[in-house]
Amino acid sequence: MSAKIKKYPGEAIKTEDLRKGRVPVIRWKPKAKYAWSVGVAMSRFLKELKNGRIIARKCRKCGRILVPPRMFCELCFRSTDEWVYVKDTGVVNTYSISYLAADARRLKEPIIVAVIELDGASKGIGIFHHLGEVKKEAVKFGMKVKAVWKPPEERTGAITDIKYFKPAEV
Amino acid sequence: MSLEKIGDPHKTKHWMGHMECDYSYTHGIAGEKFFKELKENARIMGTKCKKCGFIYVLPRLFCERCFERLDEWVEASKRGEVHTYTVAHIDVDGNKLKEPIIWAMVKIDKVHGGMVHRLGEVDPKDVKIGMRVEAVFKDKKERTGSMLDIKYFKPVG
Amino acid sequence: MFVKKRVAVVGAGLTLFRRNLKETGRELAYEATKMALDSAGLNLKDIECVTLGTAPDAFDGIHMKGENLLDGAGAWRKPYSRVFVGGGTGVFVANSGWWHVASGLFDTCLVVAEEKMSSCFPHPQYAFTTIFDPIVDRPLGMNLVWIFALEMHRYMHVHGIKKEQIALVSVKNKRNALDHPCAQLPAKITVEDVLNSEVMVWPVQRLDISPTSDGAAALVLASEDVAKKITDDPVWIDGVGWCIDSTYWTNRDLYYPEYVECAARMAYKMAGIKNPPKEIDVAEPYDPFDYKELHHMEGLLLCGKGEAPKLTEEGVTQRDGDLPINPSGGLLGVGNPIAAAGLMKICEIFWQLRGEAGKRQVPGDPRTGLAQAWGDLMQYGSVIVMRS
Amino acid sequence: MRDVAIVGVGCTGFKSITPDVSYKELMFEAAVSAYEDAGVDPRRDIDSFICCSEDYWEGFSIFDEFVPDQLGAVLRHLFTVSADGLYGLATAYMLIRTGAFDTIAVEAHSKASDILTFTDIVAFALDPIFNRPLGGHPFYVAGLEMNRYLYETKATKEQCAHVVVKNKKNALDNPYAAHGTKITVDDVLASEPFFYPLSRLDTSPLADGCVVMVLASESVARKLTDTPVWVRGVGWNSDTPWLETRDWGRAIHTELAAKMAYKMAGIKNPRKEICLAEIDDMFSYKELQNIEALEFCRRGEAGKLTEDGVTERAGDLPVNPSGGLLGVGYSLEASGLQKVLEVTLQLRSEAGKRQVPDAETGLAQVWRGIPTASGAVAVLSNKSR
Repeated sequence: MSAKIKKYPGEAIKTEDLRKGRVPVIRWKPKAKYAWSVGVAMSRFLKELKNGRIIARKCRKCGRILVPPRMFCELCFRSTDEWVYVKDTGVVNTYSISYLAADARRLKEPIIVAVIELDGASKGIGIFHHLGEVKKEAVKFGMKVKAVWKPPEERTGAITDIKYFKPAEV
Repeated sequence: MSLEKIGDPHKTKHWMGHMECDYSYTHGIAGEKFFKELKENARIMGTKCKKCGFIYVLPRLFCERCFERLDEWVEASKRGEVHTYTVAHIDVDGNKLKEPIIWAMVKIDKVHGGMVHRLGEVDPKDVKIGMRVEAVFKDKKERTGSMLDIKYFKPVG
Repeated sequence: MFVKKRVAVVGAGLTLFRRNLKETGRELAYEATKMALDSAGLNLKDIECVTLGTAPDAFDGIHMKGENLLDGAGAWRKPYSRVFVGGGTGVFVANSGWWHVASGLFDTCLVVAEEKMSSCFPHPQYAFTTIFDPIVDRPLGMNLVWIFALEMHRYMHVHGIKKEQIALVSVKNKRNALDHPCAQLPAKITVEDVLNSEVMVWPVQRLDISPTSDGAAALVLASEDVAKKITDDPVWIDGVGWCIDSTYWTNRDLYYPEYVECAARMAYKMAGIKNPPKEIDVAEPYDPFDYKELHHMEGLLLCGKGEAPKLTEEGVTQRDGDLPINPSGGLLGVGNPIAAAGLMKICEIFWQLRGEAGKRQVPGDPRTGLAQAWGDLMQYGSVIVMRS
Repeated sequence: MRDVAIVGVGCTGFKSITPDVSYKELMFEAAVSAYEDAGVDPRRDIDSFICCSEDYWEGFSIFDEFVPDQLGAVLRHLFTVSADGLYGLATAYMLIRTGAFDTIAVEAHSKASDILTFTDIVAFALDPIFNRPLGGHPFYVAGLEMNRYLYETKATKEQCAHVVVKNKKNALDNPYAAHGTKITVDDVLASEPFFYPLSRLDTSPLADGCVVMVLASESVARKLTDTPVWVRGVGWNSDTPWLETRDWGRAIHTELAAKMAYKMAGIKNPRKEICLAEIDDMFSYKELQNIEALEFCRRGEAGKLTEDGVTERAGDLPVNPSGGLLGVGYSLEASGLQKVLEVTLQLRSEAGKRQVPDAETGLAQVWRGIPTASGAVAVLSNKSR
């Protein structure tokens, strides 16, 4: 059948024609605003970030220490049991070098982002963050890194209270 | 359930955010012709299904009932009757409107369907289901090819 | 697993895939649906129910867009619902069609997928910023390509895979797409072209990525009794599978898609497949990025972990190879209107197993095919196994 | 044919605001109680999980990403149905009927209090080309529908107000309900006109909450519980999404969904065979319109039945004994599942002060809200076939 069909439907238009208003369109920007309840686990996590610390939850059944923290262990399906501080150091599990900003703008100086397995959390438990004070050529898998915090007065209780992770002195 | 809860109301925390992108919707195949006629000639166009005879206003590319492709265009009347109406007293933010808005489903004469639009030049108390109304267009130079090219429907004798 | 009723695909339809199409979403859905009905020789009144797959509302720019699209999907005054598993939706929607019929509730079902990403303007990338956790991810300026680059890099690192090997996928799929009448980015390119293309987020370069697209696809499904009255060449859905991994993507090792394996095992068990590489004749794994084809071949157990690049180098995955992979041209070549792209893969397997794929036909009378899609935060696998 | 039963239910209860928990913690709470009620371990015993949600209710694109962990579904089989939880129940029913699945969990929730711009989001569901550019508060669609319904059936605003009074009163006996209270018909009629003839108190207030249910095939259900509630029929349907060609006076989707569910359940005379019904009442007139669409009476009679007290809890046909959406709260995609929950509790004789005596067969029905013309129906019974 596929071979028998001569013309497939669809009327293509050029992006440039859309940009220049040559194709009639209706424009809209929705108002879609939210104030998400942060909840038990993440409220504490954000509060501790403001204090310059990273906190995790531990499940006593499987023994895992979980960041970001949650009030449930997804593998054992039970409540997690206790709060545990983990270190603000860790190793690079994987990284990428971005020439694209979040809004798809082209960057001259790339942003380096990584998954960082935190010391004190269970094996493989990491968080996402930026790397800084490092040349892109110097980043390596397994590299030791350490959080660079904003000064206490600038912290707001957000993941951005950590500016980035930089190579740790060995 | 969680082994810990938040008991102190000061400790409940919210995180603000949004999902607001810009959108640009093409009129589509049927819509493009409809809006062109509305804008340039102040005509209300519909499409007719050859199979079931249904005349769609607003026009469609296809018959939703029998799935025929609709390529027969017909000009519809500017007049119709109020099939149902409502008087809105609040705006989208829930604030009381100074002037209430009268919304109506207007069944256009001799076709199926019609338009959901505003009524004008009438007091809310005088609106009745079954009332005859007519589309009032903006001036040609103000028309942009949108539903707003019709200002509202007004009563006719 | 005992399944009550065997379910067949009896018709398929597809629109062009393009960066921008003029049709509205429902008009696109109509075009694909109409073609699928026509190809099965059926009318809308022959259809008992409809299932729709479409990815985030933030593309088309309509809240509850399944409701808006329903007339285009042929669902006027019929049982109709929408399933949604991110990028996995295109294959998953056929799985949902399968259970509508396999349950015995319905004898015929339309399966429709639509995406009009171009409504999000100037670029659909903006919509992607809303797929991330607002507390731990969005404040860091998340970009979709960042996280896939993280996954690709991890995969390359664990197995010692080179970019040259991965680029072969892009070269193959874009070339396969030259034979696809709906394709958006068919091209004859070389490995060097891929390696020299603009670096977006290392290791991801411009030619490693599929485009954003508008498009729609549709299938007609029928129960065994009804299918045999409609066609002499039904293609059977013998296995369906789906699986999701944890939301906490930074707590997982991204080098291997365990959730794809879990979904594949579900589908293989249902289809009675014991040795996938031997029993699968043609496969359409999800390839929004070139490395994903390799990643998914491994997750689908079509080869061992880390072995897919070698198979690709050896030409095994070419259309005339032992295990043709993405003979359609895949998302890299045909385009990526998310849910429609996944369903396009099932259309391709349908045509391949009926011997109707024309210039794209893989040789040797393929009897068993597979399609797979991937979605959410690198955590969803959906799989379908089909036989002629 | 393979029978399907509800074997476990869990619910957080409904509240106008839940600032102390995240949506994940809310879902976890309902899931734990549902699995406990069913006596199952989700990590082992549930063959597939179904989550029911729409992205803009949550503030996330692809909300499916954010659900597996708190439901026990990591590296297991889960998917999202973009619809009310009642569609999720129908989907679970189909999956079990295929023979390939024995146990399914269905989840639906509302964290409506997280949404700051609720009406703007409803407006974002209007057709972007033909309806949305006209602006306005989108509930005008309900005003249009109510006016036509009253016109065609000769039902009155007073009769609609009776629905509000009844449902808010019923909710007083429901510990899960957020909006129970004692008011009079005059209170409803005196409330501000929003979209004439629709007034403020004709409209369901929003609520947060989560419902999780476990469904099982007959053989598994009999092992798990002594009080299975059998799903005897499901139906769902849609009229046109176009405002311009839909039937403004009737709920066509309810009529067609009911026909499907009744046929499956073998129900010939709903009024005689169904003991209680949880019916969509997002707006007061919807309850009347849907009672008629469900064939409990002829068109134009539902208002009179309500005035006569037939739909009170002690009446001949109790409608919304839970308090309905007007009394419990409109909980987005959890609305239908809240209705199934009430019917299940009634059929298990666990409805406390709300218990309808000798209830054997019940019905739940839901509408997907403005601007849709879609909805679903389920017929449940505590007697097996």
